[in-house]
Amino acid sequence: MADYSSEEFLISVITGLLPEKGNAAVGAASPVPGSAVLLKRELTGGALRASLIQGTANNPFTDGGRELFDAAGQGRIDVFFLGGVQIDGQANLNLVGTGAYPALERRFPGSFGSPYMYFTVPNVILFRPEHTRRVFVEKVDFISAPGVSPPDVHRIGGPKALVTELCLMSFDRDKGRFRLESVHPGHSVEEVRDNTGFDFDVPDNVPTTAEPSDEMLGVLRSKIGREIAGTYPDFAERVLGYRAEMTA
Amino acid sequence: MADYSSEEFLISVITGLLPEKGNAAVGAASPVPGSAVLLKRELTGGALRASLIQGTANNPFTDGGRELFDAAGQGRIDVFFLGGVQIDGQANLNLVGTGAYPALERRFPGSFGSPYMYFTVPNVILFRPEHTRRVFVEKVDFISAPGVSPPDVHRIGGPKALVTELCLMSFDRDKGRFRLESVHPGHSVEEVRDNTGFDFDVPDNVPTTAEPSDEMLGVLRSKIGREIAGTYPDFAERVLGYRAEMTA
Amino acid sequence: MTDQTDVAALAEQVPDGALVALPPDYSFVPMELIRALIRRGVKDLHAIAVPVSGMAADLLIGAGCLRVMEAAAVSLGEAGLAPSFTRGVQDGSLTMKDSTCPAIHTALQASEKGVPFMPLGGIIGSDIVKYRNDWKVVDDPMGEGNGRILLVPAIRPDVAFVHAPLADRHGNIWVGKRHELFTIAHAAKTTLATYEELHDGDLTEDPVLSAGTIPAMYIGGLARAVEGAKPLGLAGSYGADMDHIRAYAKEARTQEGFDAYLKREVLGGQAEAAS
Amino acid sequence: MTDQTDVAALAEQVPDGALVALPPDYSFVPMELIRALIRRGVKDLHAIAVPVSGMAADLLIGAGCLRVMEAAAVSLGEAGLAPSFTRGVQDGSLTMKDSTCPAIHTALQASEKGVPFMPLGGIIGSDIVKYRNDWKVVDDPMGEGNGRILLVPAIRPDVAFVHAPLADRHGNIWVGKRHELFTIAHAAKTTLATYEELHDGDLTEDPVLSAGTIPAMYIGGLARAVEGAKPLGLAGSYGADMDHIRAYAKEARTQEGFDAYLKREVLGGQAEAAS
Repeated sequence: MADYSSEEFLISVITGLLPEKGNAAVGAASPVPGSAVLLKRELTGGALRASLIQGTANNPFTDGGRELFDAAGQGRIDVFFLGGVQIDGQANLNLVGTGAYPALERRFPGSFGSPYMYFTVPNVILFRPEHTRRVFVEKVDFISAPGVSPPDVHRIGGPKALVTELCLMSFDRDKGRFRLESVHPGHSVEEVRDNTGFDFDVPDNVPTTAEPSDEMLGVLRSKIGREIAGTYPDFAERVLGYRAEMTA
Repeated sequence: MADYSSEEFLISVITGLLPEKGNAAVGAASPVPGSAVLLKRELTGGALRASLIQGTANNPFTDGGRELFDAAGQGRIDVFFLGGVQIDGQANLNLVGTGAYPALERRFPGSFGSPYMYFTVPNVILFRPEHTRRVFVEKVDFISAPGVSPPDVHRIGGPKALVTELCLMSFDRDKGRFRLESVHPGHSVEEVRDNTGFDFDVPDNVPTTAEPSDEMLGVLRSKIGREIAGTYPDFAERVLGYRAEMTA
Repeated sequence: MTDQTDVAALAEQVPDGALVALPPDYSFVPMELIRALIRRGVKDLHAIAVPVSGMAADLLIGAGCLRVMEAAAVSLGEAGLAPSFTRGVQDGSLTMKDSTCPAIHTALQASEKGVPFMPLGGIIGSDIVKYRNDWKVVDDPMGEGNGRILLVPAIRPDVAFVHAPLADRHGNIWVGKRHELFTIAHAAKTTLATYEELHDGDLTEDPVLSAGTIPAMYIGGLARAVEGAKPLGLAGSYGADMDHIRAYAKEARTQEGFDAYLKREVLGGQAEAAS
Repeated sequence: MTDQTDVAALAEQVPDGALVALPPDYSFVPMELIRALIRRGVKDLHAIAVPVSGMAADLLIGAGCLRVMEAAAVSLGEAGLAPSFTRGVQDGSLTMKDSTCPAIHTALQASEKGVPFMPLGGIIGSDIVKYRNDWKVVDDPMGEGNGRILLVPAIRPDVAFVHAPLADRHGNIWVGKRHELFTIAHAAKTTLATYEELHDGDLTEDPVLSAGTIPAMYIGGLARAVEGAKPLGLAGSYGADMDHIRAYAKEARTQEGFDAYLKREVLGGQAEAAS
């Protein structure tokens, strides 16, 4: 097994969650999911289409800022990524801030498109490396986007999985609960439990998350650095060793 | 007074109804209103903007077929032109056909955007050269667009005037009735009455419609033929004596 | 990637009974694909004009491919009434759903945005509303006392058709300022496109052409068809053949005349071979 | 024709208290006009980000020009939190109307189409809805039993701002594929635009450029501002000055730091002259 960085590992974990075809979109400031999507595109020979919303490279949208949301509403976006200042056990996401709204103690940027993408994209992958009780709380202070909805609200999309620096969880929408799927190499179920503020299902045997293959790392380093550099030049250089000669 | 054709006379009548500034739009297959709008644009030094929807010349819209309607909904279109297979005394327009809908005796193309433009454009000029009881009826067989609306329906726009080969009428939206404003040279109030299937107001003294001035005819022939040829080459040549060397 | 194929194979992708969207005659109509659909013998189509149609609809109607037509108008423009459409409505063989331009644009935008309906100003009092059971007039649902307003349900075509001046190897097509074609492509489940010329490079990455490019994500099939809009025009490439259209308007005034046109101009060698 | 003027005169056309629309930082923000607004001392603006903002909003907030901010998010992106925005919300001096991207796009499209509201899927269950008294959740108004849906009222900005790569003497501006700027211009009562370069000819008549052109009909004032988007970028012309933005993010963490930035980078000679 080759050496790899923590980012390369997380890229590999996310890549393993992606479908063999369809459309995957990545929002702003998401180089790890962005790299995973471009890698999966490469591995599928283009059958999985990639849209990096930030920047102009690998961003096929041509109809303005609403096109991503419209496309999601049309059912054309199969995969999207969301995070949060706080995430709770019902997969509610808080991107607004902590404290009692509107008099917040700490204000964050805002909900972006989360309460729409969460309803329209079938496979929303929650990506939040920091795995602490500060992030994974019993109940979020503000629901930017709810994890589950009552039956009288039309909903196609929702949370599929959660990727952190410690583990991979899946989300059962009917039960409204996370389930631990695997723990990353070097970490334990107890560590996950200690650092998670909500209750979740744990199977009897929790496997260790698969490490990236040499082949995957080879493609990632040789081809994806160049691609992701068009959107995230610093990341491409720091993580994937790709120095862009010029970026627009 | 110079010689002029019947089309040149009608262009002059319509030009006299146009405002000194704002946006005037002209739908498909309307060379007479189109020429009037381009003439008024020339006479106002561009203060009245012109949009000929048909074709690419003098058509500034860049956002597809909906932009004219959206712009009207935004209140940006000040003048538009409509006609009809039948027009009745309440200014209801029928562009669909004659007979009992849907089993029509004679089918015409359809309502186009009439029931929207009629509600959104403050100055709709009805232009229908043929002045007969076949056209101007007591009650239209099918209301493509109603002349007046009840107060619980939001309405900014509506009919302002009616131009035919015989006369010029105005429309009083509060009374829901046409009023004879002037009769064209060589015609009489009786002739208008005999050829109109609906009742309308007639003032004690009905003036004769003003004839086009030499100056107006000069501008029309020297400058507008070239402009309108981009949209209506046959009309430009036949009516305004302008032969386009090449049209796209 | 969108696979490239030929026009006949594109026509095979349109199932009988499909709801198909037709651009207006001035807006890049894939007439060669329309003719291929007729040759394939497609049946029971429900066509939606965006928002009006002419030659494309009239050929499909005359050839017996259409069961329902929804449009704000069907007309050959300066060439006069659309003969097959007029005959079809008058003899009752064609079901016409009368609409109005902004209602069609709005209903497609509802599908574009994934909502089941959209409000539209005006229209109330038109007899169109009376005959559209799928439309609904409601009291201001915001509860602001703004009076009655029309709600129109989303229209989601199964297939949209377009003939683009340019396409590239990635499956992107360029349609310039004809943005109604963006709306159609977004609203429809898939879009089948023919194109005039192959563009070298990626249209979505060109700083100027990208503004008029529909990305491959929306395109379900692509085939080259040189002069594929004729006898209609393709702005910037060639004008409409008005003599042809006027002659059609005259010849197709009877079904026999239409059939002669169809055999000569559409079925061509195929009809010969079958006889 | 749209009269050409200078940036200071454009800023004079924005009344205190106006509802102004700001493009997102990646989409042709007229930063020189934003600075001119601050120099003019504009007050009590209600800014709507389309749908997010960064530098433009943060400068206006720090300079005390904004009373209300409506946005899906305010952030300096990779440079981190927007310091004046964060401070303003935390100390209660700024009223923040939290929204979400598609709600802002939809509300602008409602104005674009001249309807008082539009439906939007999803969103229900978000606390955003709870705090938006102007939004309304209703049972399917089509009566089709499709459950509850959110209706958002139209947003009609008094003034939209844009910095275009190109403009022409007729008052048309070219923004390429940044179609959200079309929507803003259509939705707003008027649009004030700065531009980088003058295009010879009529942009609406160019077969390729017209696809990215906003016609003069929507443009209420126009002034040339070379490098007018800096320190933000103008795709195709120049990139964002990330060092400048990162330095701003750090310096403006305190109001004193912001004031120093403002004096140095915005008020410039004017502040000197007035002192």
